Amino acid sequence: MISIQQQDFDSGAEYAALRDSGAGTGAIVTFTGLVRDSGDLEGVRGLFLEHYPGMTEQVISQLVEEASRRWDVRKARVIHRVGELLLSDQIVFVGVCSAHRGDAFAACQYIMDALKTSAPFWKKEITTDGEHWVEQKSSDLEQSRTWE
Amino acid sequence: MISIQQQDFDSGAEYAALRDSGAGTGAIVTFTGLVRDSGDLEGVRGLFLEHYPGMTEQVISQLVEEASRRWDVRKARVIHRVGELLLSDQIVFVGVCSAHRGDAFAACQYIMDALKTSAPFWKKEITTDGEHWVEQKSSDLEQSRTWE
Amino acid sequence: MTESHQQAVTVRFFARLREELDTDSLILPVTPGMTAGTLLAELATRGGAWAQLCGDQPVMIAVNQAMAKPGTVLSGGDEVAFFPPVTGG
Amino acid sequence: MTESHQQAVTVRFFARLREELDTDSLILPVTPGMTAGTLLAELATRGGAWAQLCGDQPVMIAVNQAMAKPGTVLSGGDEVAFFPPVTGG
Repeated sequence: MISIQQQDFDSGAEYAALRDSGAGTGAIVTFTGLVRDSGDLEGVRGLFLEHYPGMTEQVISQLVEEASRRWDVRKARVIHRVGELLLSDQIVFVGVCSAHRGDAFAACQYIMDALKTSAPFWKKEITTDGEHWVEQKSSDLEQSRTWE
Repeated sequence: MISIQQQDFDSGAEYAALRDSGAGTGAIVTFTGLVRDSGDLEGVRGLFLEHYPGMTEQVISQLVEEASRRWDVRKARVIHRVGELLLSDQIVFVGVCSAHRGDAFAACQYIMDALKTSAPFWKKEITTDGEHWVEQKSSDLEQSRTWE
Repeated sequence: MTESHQQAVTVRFFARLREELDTDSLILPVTPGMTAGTLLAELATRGGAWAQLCGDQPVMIAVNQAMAKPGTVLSGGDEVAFFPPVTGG
Repeated sequence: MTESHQQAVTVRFFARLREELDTDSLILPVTPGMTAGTLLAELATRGGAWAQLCGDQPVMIAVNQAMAKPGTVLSGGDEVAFFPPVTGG
Protein backbone atom coordinates (compact mmCIF):
# COMPACT_ATOMS: atom_id res chain seq x y z
CA MET A 1 0.00 0.00 0.00
CA ILE A 2 1.30 3.43 -0.95
CA SER A 3 0.27 6.77 0.60
CA ILE A 4 1.31 10.29 -0.30
CA GLN A 5 0.01 12.60 2.38
CA GLN A 6 0.53 15.87 4.22
CA GLN A 7 -0.24 14.48 7.67
CA ASP A 8 2.22 12.67 9.90
CA PHE A 9 2.15 8.87 10.28
CA ASP A 10 2.35 6.52 13.26
CA SER A 11 5.28 4.17 12.71
CA GLY A 12 4.10 1.91 15.55
CA ALA A 13 0.70 1.44 13.93
CA GLU A 14 2.34 0.86 10.54
CA TYR A 15 4.60 -1.79 12.07
CA ALA A 16 1.60 -3.49 13.70
CA ALA A 17 -0.21 -3.62 10.35
CA LEU A 18 2.88 -5.08 8.63
CA ARG A 19 3.25 -7.71 11.32
CA ASP A 20 -0.28 -8.92 10.61
CA SER A 21 0.91 -10.45 7.34
CA GLY A 22 0.54 -14.19 7.96
CA ALA A 23 2.54 -17.01 9.52
CA GLY A 24 5.17 -17.03 6.74
CA THR A 25 6.68 -13.73 7.83
CA GLY A 26 9.95 -14.12 9.73
CA ALA A 27 11.47 -10.68 9.22
CA ILE A 28 10.22 -7.10 9.14
CA VAL A 29 12.53 -4.24 8.15
CA THR A 30 11.40 -0.64 8.37
CA PHE A 31 13.11 2.54 7.24
CA THR A 32 12.04 5.98 8.43
CA GLY A 33 13.55 9.18 7.08
CA LEU A 34 13.53 12.32 9.23
CA VAL A 35 14.13 15.95 8.30
CA ARG A 36 17.67 16.90 9.26
CA ASP A 37 19.94 19.80 8.49
CA SER A 38 21.59 18.67 5.24
CA GLY A 39 24.64 20.76 6.03
CA ASP A 40 24.38 22.54 2.64
CA LEU A 41 22.91 25.67 4.18
CA GLU A 42 23.04 27.43 7.53
CA GLY A 43 19.98 27.82 9.70
CA VAL A 44 17.63 25.29 8.14
CA ARG A 45 14.19 25.49 9.79
CA GLY A 46 12.39 22.94 7.69
CA LEU A 47 11.47 21.68 4.24
CA PHE A 48 8.75 22.10 1.66
CA LEU A 49 8.09 18.97 -0.39
CA GLU A 50 6.45 19.12 -3.80
CA HIS A 51 5.42 16.05 -5.82
CA TYR A 52 3.81 15.03 -9.11
CA PRO A 53 0.43 13.62 -8.07
CA GLY A 54 -0.46 10.42 -9.88
CA MET A 55 3.03 9.76 -11.26
CA THR A 56 4.48 9.47 -7.75
CA GLU A 57 2.13 6.67 -6.74
CA GLN A 58 2.71 4.91 -10.07
CA VAL A 59 6.52 5.04 -9.80
CA ILE A 60 6.56 3.80 -6.20
CA SER A 61 4.13 1.02 -7.01
CA GLN A 62 6.47 -0.11 -9.82
CA LEU A 63 9.44 -0.05 -7.39
CA VAL A 64 7.51 -2.26 -4.96
CA GLU A 65 6.62 -4.64 -7.81
CA GLU A 66 10.26 -4.79 -8.92
CA ALA A 67 11.34 -5.50 -5.33
CA SER A 68 8.75 -8.29 -5.14
CA ARG A 69 10.16 -9.84 -8.31
CA ARG A 70 13.72 -9.79 -6.93
CA TRP A 71 13.07 -10.86 -3.33
CA ASP A 72 10.49 -12.60 -1.14
CA VAL A 73 8.15 -9.74 -0.18
CA ARG A 74 5.02 -10.70 1.77
CA LYS A 75 3.80 -7.18 2.37
CA ALA A 76 5.18 -3.71 1.72
CA ARG A 77 4.13 -0.27 2.86
CA VAL A 78 5.38 3.11 1.65
CA ILE A 79 4.31 6.49 3.05
CA HIS A 80 5.78 9.76 1.81
CA ARG A 81 4.79 13.13 3.17
CA VAL A 82 4.50 16.33 1.13
CA GLY A 83 4.03 19.99 2.05
CA GLU A 84 5.78 21.80 4.88
CA LEU A 85 7.89 19.79 7.35
CA LEU A 86 10.01 20.88 10.29
CA LEU A 87 13.38 19.60 11.53
CA SER A 88 13.07 16.08 13.01
CA ASP A 89 9.68 15.50 11.34
CA GLN A 90 9.12 12.14 9.69
CA ILE A 91 9.30 12.36 5.87
CA VAL A 92 9.16 8.81 4.58
CA PHE A 93 8.40 5.28 5.77
CA VAL A 94 9.24 2.05 3.96
CA GLY A 95 8.34 -1.26 5.61
CA VAL A 96 8.82 -4.75 4.20
CA CYS A 97 7.77 -8.19 5.51
CA SER A 98 9.54 -11.28 4.26
CA ALA A 99 10.18 -14.89 5.18
CA HIS A 100 13.92 -14.14 5.47
CA ARG A 101 15.89 -11.22 6.87
CA GLY A 102 18.22 -10.86 3.87
CA ASP A 103 15.22 -10.36 1.58
CA ALA A 104 13.56 -7.91 3.96
CA PHE A 105 16.72 -5.76 4.24
CA ALA A 106 17.43 -5.83 0.50
CA ALA A 107 13.86 -5.08 -0.60
CA CYS A 108 13.48 -2.22 1.91
CA GLN A 109 16.80 -0.64 0.95
CA TYR A 110 16.16 -1.12 -2.78
CA ILE A 111 12.76 0.61 -2.59
CA MET A 112 14.23 3.49 -0.59
CA ASP A 113 17.32 3.93 -2.82
CA ALA A 114 15.26 3.79 -6.01
CA LEU A 115 12.62 6.15 -4.61
CA LYS A 116 15.37 8.72 -3.98
CA THR A 117 16.32 8.85 -7.67
CA SER A 118 13.12 8.03 -9.53
CA ALA A 119 10.04 9.13 -7.55
CA PRO A 120 9.00 12.69 -8.47
CA PHE A 121 9.47 14.56 -5.19
CA TRP A 122 11.35 17.81 -4.81
CA LYS A 123 12.62 19.33 -1.59
CA LYS A 124 12.99 23.01 -0.87
CA GLU A 125 14.96 23.93 2.24
CA ILE A 126 13.46 26.73 4.29
CA THR A 127 16.19 28.62 6.15
CA THR A 128 16.22 31.73 8.27
CA ASP A 129 17.55 33.52 5.14
CA GLY A 130 15.00 32.27 2.62
CA GLU A 131 14.21 29.23 0.50
CA HIS A 132 16.41 27.06 -1.70
CA TRP A 133 15.66 24.02 -3.89
CA VAL A 134 17.78 21.03 -2.86
CA GLU A 135 20.04 19.62 -5.62
CA GLN A 136 20.21 15.88 -6.28
CA LYS A 137 23.18 14.20 -4.64
CA SER A 138 25.46 12.16 -6.85
CA SER A 139 25.77 9.68 -3.94
CA ASP A 140 22.04 8.93 -4.29
CA LEU A 141 22.43 8.20 -8.00
CA GLU A 142 25.40 5.91 -7.33
CA GLN A 143 23.57 4.11 -4.53
CA SER A 144 20.64 3.49 -6.85
CA ARG A 145 22.90 2.21 -9.64
CA THR A 146 24.34 -0.48 -7.37
CA TRP A 147 21.01 -2.31 -7.75
CA GLU A 148 21.05 -2.39 -11.56
CA MET B 1 20.96 -0.34 25.08
CA ILE B 2 20.71 -4.13 25.13
CA SER B 3 17.99 -6.23 26.76
CA ILE B 4 17.66 -9.99 27.06
CA GLN B 5 14.20 -10.74 28.37
CA GLN B 6 11.37 -13.26 28.47
CA GLN B 7 8.58 -10.71 28.02
CA ASP B 8 7.41 -9.32 24.71
CA PHE B 9 8.43 -5.85 23.51
CA ASP B 10 6.53 -2.94 21.95
CA SER B 11 8.20 -2.09 18.64
CA GLY B 12 6.27 1.17 18.40
CA ALA B 13 7.58 2.35 21.78
CA GLU B 14 11.11 1.25 20.84
CA TYR B 15 10.89 3.23 17.61
CA ALA B 16 9.66 6.31 19.49
CA ALA B 17 12.64 6.06 21.88
CA LEU B 18 15.08 5.71 18.97
CA ARG B 19 13.57 8.71 17.21
CA ASP B 20 14.30 10.83 20.27
CA SER B 21 18.03 10.77 19.45
CA GLY B 22 18.77 14.36 18.50
CA ALA B 23 18.52 16.59 15.43
CA GLY B 24 21.40 14.84 13.62
CA THR B 25 19.34 11.70 12.97
CA GLY B 26 18.08 11.45 9.41
CA ALA B 27 17.47 7.72 9.16
CA ILE B 28 16.11 4.99 11.42
CA VAL B 29 16.21 1.34 10.37
CA THR B 30 14.58 -1.36 12.45
CA PHE B 31 14.66 -5.12 12.09
CA THR B 32 12.21 -7.41 13.86
CA GLY B 33 12.46 -11.19 13.74
CA LEU B 34 9.33 -13.29 14.22
CA VAL B 35 8.95 -17.00 14.98
CA ARG B 36 8.08 -18.82 11.78
CA ASP B 37 7.96 -22.45 10.74
CA SER B 38 11.57 -23.03 9.59
CA GLY B 39 10.37 -25.72 7.22
CA ASP B 40 12.84 -28.22 8.73
CA LEU B 41 10.15 -30.00 10.71
CA GLU B 42 6.43 -30.60 10.40
CA GLY B 43 3.95 -29.18 12.87
CA VAL B 44 6.06 -26.58 14.64
CA ARG B 45 4.10 -25.01 17.49
CA GLY B 46 6.80 -22.73 18.86
CA LEU B 47 10.35 -22.33 20.11
CA PHE B 48 12.32 -22.50 23.31
CA LEU B 49 15.28 -20.12 23.42
CA GLU B 50 18.22 -20.70 25.75
CA HIS B 51 21.09 -18.24 26.22
CA TYR B 52 24.35 -17.77 28.13
CA PRO B 53 23.55 -14.98 30.62
CA GLY B 54 26.31 -12.39 30.85
CA MET B 55 28.16 -13.47 27.73
CA THR B 56 25.16 -12.68 25.51
CA GLU B 57 25.00 -9.03 26.62
CA GLN B 58 28.79 -8.70 26.28
CA VAL B 59 28.87 -10.12 22.74
CA ILE B 60 25.99 -7.95 21.53
CA SER B 61 27.50 -4.87 23.10
CA GLN B 62 30.75 -5.56 21.21
CA LEU B 63 28.80 -5.95 17.96
CA VAL B 64 27.14 -2.57 18.53
CA GLU B 65 30.55 -1.01 19.26
CA GLU B 66 32.01 -2.54 16.11
CA ALA B 67 29.05 -1.21 14.07
CA SER B 68 29.61 2.25 15.59
CA ARG B 69 33.26 2.14 14.50
CA ARG B 70 32.34 1.23 10.94
CA TRP B 71 29.32 3.49 10.41
CA ASP B 72 27.66 6.61 11.78
CA VAL B 73 25.48 5.23 14.60
CA ARG B 74 23.71 7.82 16.79
CA LYS B 75 21.75 5.33 18.84
CA ALA B 76 21.24 1.57 18.76
CA ARG B 77 18.81 -0.74 20.52
CA VAL B 78 18.84 -4.53 20.67
CA ILE B 79 16.22 -6.69 22.38
CA HIS B 80 16.34 -10.50 22.28
CA ARG B 81 13.75 -12.69 23.92
CA VAL B 82 14.46 -16.02 25.61
CA GLY B 83 12.24 -18.80 26.94
CA GLU B 84 9.15 -20.19 25.26
CA LEU B 85 7.80 -18.42 22.17
CA LEU B 86 4.89 -19.27 19.89
CA LEU B 87 4.56 -18.97 16.10
CA SER B 88 4.41 -15.30 14.98
CA ASP B 89 5.82 -14.08 18.32
CA GLN B 90 8.51 -11.40 18.16
CA ILE B 91 12.00 -12.83 18.91
CA VAL B 92 14.46 -10.03 18.25
CA PHE B 93 14.54 -6.29 17.62
CA VAL B 94 17.49 -4.29 16.26
CA GLY B 95 17.06 -0.55 15.71
CA VAL B 96 19.69 1.93 14.52
CA CYS B 97 19.60 5.74 14.16
CA SER B 98 22.06 7.43 11.85
CA ALA B 99 22.59 10.68 9.97
CA HIS B 100 22.44 8.75 6.66
CA ARG B 101 20.30 5.91 5.42
CA GLY B 102 23.17 3.84 4.04
CA ASP B 103 24.81 3.77 7.47
CA ALA B 104 21.53 2.93 9.22
CA PHE B 105 20.83 -0.01 6.89
CA ALA B 106 24.40 -1.34 7.04
CA ALA B 107 24.76 -1.05 10.82
CA CYS B 108 21.37 -2.67 11.49
CA GLN B 109 22.03 -5.56 9.11
CA TYR B 110 25.58 -6.03 10.38
CA ILE B 111 24.43 -6.28 14.01
CA MET B 112 21.70 -8.74 13.07
CA ASP B 113 23.91 -10.92 10.83
CA ALA B 114 26.71 -11.02 13.41
CA LEU B 115 24.29 -11.72 16.26
CA LYS B 116 23.07 -14.79 14.34
CA THR B 117 26.53 -16.37 14.32
CA SER B 118 28.20 -15.06 17.47
CA ALA B 119 25.67 -14.32 20.21
CA PRO B 120 25.14 -17.37 22.45
CA PHE B 121 21.47 -18.18 21.87
CA TRP B 122 20.13 -21.62 21.01
CA LYS B 123 16.72 -22.44 19.57
CA LYS B 124 14.76 -25.59 20.20
CA GLU B 125 11.75 -26.19 17.98
CA ILE B 126 8.69 -27.50 19.77
CA THR B 127 6.58 -29.59 17.40
CA THR B 128 3.47 -31.70 17.84
CA ASP B 129 5.87 -34.72 17.86
CA GLY B 130 8.41 -33.43 20.39
CA GLU B 131 11.40 -31.12 20.65
CA HIS B 132 14.44 -30.66 18.47
CA TRP B 133 17.48 -28.36 18.70
CA VAL B 134 17.82 -26.19 15.60
CA GLU B 135 21.10 -26.59 13.69
CA GLN B 136 23.09 -23.55 12.54
CA LYS B 137 22.47 -22.65 8.91
CA SER B 138 25.49 -22.32 6.65
CA SER B 139 23.72 -19.38 4.98
CA ASP B 140 23.94 -17.48 8.28
CA LEU B 141 27.68 -18.12 8.52
CA GLU B 142 28.17 -16.95 4.93
CA GLN B 143 26.06 -13.84 5.45
CA SER B 144 28.13 -12.95 8.50
CA ARG B 145 31.42 -13.49 6.65
CA THR B 146 30.43 -10.93 3.99
CA TRP B 147 31.10 -8.25 6.63
CA GLU B 148 34.66 -9.36 7.41
CA MET C 1 -6.62 28.28 -34.35
CA THR C 2 -8.23 25.62 -32.17
CA GLU C 3 -6.33 22.37 -31.63
CA SER C 4 -8.43 19.25 -31.13
CA HIS C 5 -7.48 17.14 -28.08
CA GLN C 6 -5.99 14.55 -30.43
CA GLN C 7 -3.40 17.01 -31.79
CA ALA C 8 -2.32 18.63 -28.54
CA VAL C 9 -0.22 17.65 -25.53
CA THR C 10 -0.41 18.95 -21.98
CA VAL C 11 3.01 20.11 -20.75
CA ARG C 12 3.61 20.33 -17.00
CA PHE C 13 6.48 21.83 -15.00
CA PHE C 14 7.49 21.09 -11.42
CA ALA C 15 9.61 22.47 -8.58
CA ARG C 16 12.37 24.95 -9.55
CA LEU C 17 11.33 24.89 -13.25
CA ARG C 18 7.70 25.63 -12.40
CA GLU C 19 8.81 28.58 -10.27
CA GLU C 20 11.40 30.00 -12.65
CA LEU C 21 9.15 29.65 -15.73
CA ASP C 22 6.23 30.89 -13.66
CA THR C 23 4.17 28.21 -15.40
CA ASP C 24 2.32 25.15 -14.07
CA SER C 25 1.16 23.79 -17.39
CA LEU C 26 0.63 24.57 -21.08
CA ILE C 27 -1.42 23.03 -23.86
CA LEU C 28 0.69 22.86 -27.03
CA PRO C 29 0.10 21.49 -30.54
CA VAL C 30 1.98 18.33 -31.44
CA THR C 31 3.11 17.41 -34.96
CA PRO C 32 3.45 13.80 -36.17
CA GLY C 33 6.73 12.21 -35.03
CA MET C 34 7.51 15.04 -32.61
CA THR C 35 9.68 13.90 -29.69
CA ALA C 36 9.86 15.15 -26.10
CA GLY C 37 13.35 16.50 -26.87
CA THR C 38 12.10 18.50 -29.89
CA LEU C 39 9.33 19.99 -27.74
CA LEU C 40 11.89 20.90 -25.07
CA ALA C 41 14.13 22.60 -27.67
CA GLU C 42 11.14 24.53 -29.05
CA LEU C 43 10.27 25.78 -25.57
CA ALA C 44 13.89 26.81 -24.96
CA THR C 45 13.72 29.16 -27.99
CA ARG C 46 11.24 31.31 -26.03
CA GLY C 47 14.36 32.78 -24.36
CA GLY C 48 14.69 34.24 -20.87
CA ALA C 49 14.13 31.62 -18.16
CA TRP C 50 12.98 29.18 -20.87
CA ALA C 51 16.51 28.97 -22.31
CA GLN C 52 17.56 26.85 -19.29
CA LEU C 53 15.46 23.96 -20.69
CA CYS C 54 18.40 23.30 -23.01
CA GLY C 55 21.06 24.68 -20.66
CA ASP C 56 23.69 23.15 -18.40
CA GLN C 57 21.33 21.83 -15.76
CA PRO C 58 19.75 18.45 -16.47
CA VAL C 59 16.01 18.40 -17.20
CA MET C 60 14.11 15.19 -16.55
CA ILE C 61 11.23 14.14 -18.78
CA ALA C 62 8.07 12.14 -18.06
CA VAL C 63 5.47 11.15 -20.65
CA ASN C 64 2.10 10.02 -19.37
CA GLN C 65 3.51 9.93 -15.84
CA ALA C 66 6.35 7.53 -16.65
CA MET C 67 10.03 8.51 -16.93
CA ALA C 68 10.90 9.10 -20.60
CA LYS C 69 13.85 10.08 -22.81
CA PRO C 70 14.32 12.98 -25.23
CA GLY C 71 13.71 10.51 -28.06
CA THR C 72 10.25 9.48 -26.85
CA VAL C 73 7.72 10.22 -29.62
CA LEU C 74 4.65 12.19 -28.53
CA SER C 75 1.03 11.63 -29.55
CA GLY C 76 -2.03 13.84 -29.22
CA GLY C 77 -3.49 13.65 -25.70
CA ASP C 78 -0.14 12.85 -24.04
CA GLU C 79 0.85 14.47 -20.75
CA VAL C 80 4.50 15.58 -20.92
CA ALA C 81 6.31 16.82 -17.82
CA PHE C 82 9.67 18.56 -17.43
CA PHE C 83 11.35 18.82 -14.03
CA PRO C 84 14.73 18.96 -12.21
CA PRO C 85 16.34 15.75 -10.89
CA VAL C 86 14.20 14.44 -8.03
CA THR C 87 15.18 14.91 -4.37
CA GLY C 88 12.60 13.05 -2.27
CA GLY C 89 12.94 10.59 0.57
CA MET D 1 41.89 -33.57 47.18
CA THR D 2 40.76 -29.94 47.41
CA GLU D 3 41.65 -27.54 44.61
CA SER D 4 42.06 -23.89 45.53
CA HIS D 5 40.10 -21.41 43.36
CA GLN D 6 43.37 -20.33 41.70
CA GLN D 7 43.98 -23.83 40.32
CA ALA D 8 40.46 -24.61 39.10
CA VAL D 9 38.24 -23.60 36.21
CA THR D 10 34.47 -23.60 36.00
CA VAL D 11 33.23 -25.48 32.93
CA ARG D 12 29.75 -24.76 31.63
CA PHE D 13 27.64 -26.50 28.98
CA PHE D 14 24.70 -25.13 27.03
CA ALA D 15 21.79 -26.26 24.88
CA ARG D 16 22.07 -29.71 23.25
CA LEU D 17 25.41 -30.41 25.01
CA ARG D 18 23.98 -29.50 28.43
CA GLU D 19 21.07 -31.88 27.81
CA GLU D 20 23.03 -34.78 26.36
CA LEU D 21 25.79 -34.60 29.00
CA ASP D 22 23.12 -34.03 31.64
CA THR D 23 25.49 -31.43 33.12
CA ASP D 24 25.16 -27.68 33.64
CA SER D 25 28.59 -27.06 35.04
CA LEU D 26 31.70 -28.66 36.54
CA ILE D 27 34.63 -27.41 38.58
CA LEU D 28 37.86 -28.97 37.24
CA PRO D 29 41.54 -28.63 38.14
CA VAL D 30 43.70 -26.75 35.66
CA THR D 31 47.37 -27.43 35.08
CA PRO D 32 49.83 -24.72 33.94
CA GLY D 33 49.69 -24.15 30.16
CA MET D 34 46.51 -26.18 29.76
CA THR D 35 44.41 -25.08 26.77
CA ALA D 36 40.65 -25.15 26.22
CA GLY D 37 41.28 -27.82 23.56
CA THR D 38 43.20 -30.06 25.99
CA LEU D 39 40.40 -29.73 28.53
CA LEU D 40 37.86 -30.65 25.84
CA ALA D 41 39.90 -33.73 24.86
CA GLU D 42 40.18 -34.79 28.51
CA LEU D 43 36.42 -34.53 28.95
CA ALA D 44 35.85 -36.56 25.76
CA THR D 45 37.79 -39.51 27.27
CA ARG D 46 34.97 -39.93 29.79
CA GLY D 47 33.19 -41.85 27.00
CA GLY D 48 29.46 -42.18 26.36
CA ALA D 49 27.82 -38.86 25.51
CA TRP D 50 31.10 -37.11 26.43
CA ALA D 51 32.86 -38.60 23.39
CA GLN D 52 30.93 -36.20 21.12
CA LEU D 53 33.06 -33.32 22.50
CA CYS D 54 35.74 -34.49 20.08
CA GLY D 55 33.35 -35.95 17.53
CA ASP D 56 32.06 -34.86 14.12
CA GLN D 57 29.82 -32.06 15.34
CA PRO D 58 31.54 -28.71 15.95
CA VAL D 59 31.87 -27.57 19.57
CA MET D 60 32.23 -23.85 20.22
CA ILE D 61 34.38 -22.54 23.06
CA ALA D 62 34.11 -19.44 25.23
CA VAL D 63 36.61 -18.42 27.89
CA ASN D 64 35.48 -15.80 30.41
CA GLN D 65 32.38 -15.18 28.31
CA ALA D 66 34.27 -14.32 25.13
CA MET D 67 34.57 -16.60 22.08
CA ALA D 68 37.84 -18.54 22.24
CA LYS D 69 39.84 -21.11 20.27
CA PRO D 70 41.09 -24.59 21.21
CA GLY D 71 44.55 -23.04 21.65
CA THR D 72 43.44 -20.53 24.30
CA VAL D 73 45.48 -21.11 27.48
CA LEU D 74 43.45 -21.43 30.69
CA SER D 75 44.21 -19.92 34.11
CA GLY D 76 42.83 -20.70 37.54
CA GLY D 77 39.49 -18.94 38.05
CA ASP D 78 38.56 -18.93 34.34
CA GLU D 79 35.05 -19.73 33.20
CA VAL D 80 35.17 -22.06 30.20
CA ALA D 81 32.03 -22.86 28.22
CA PHE D 82 31.38 -25.48 25.54
CA PHE D 83 28.31 -25.30 23.34
CA PRO D 84 26.92 -26.09 19.87
CA PRO D 85 27.01 -23.43 17.11
CA VAL D 86 24.61 -20.67 18.08
CA THR D 87 21.16 -20.31 16.50
CA GLY D 88 19.62 -17.12 17.86
CA GLY D 89 17.87 -14.20 16.19
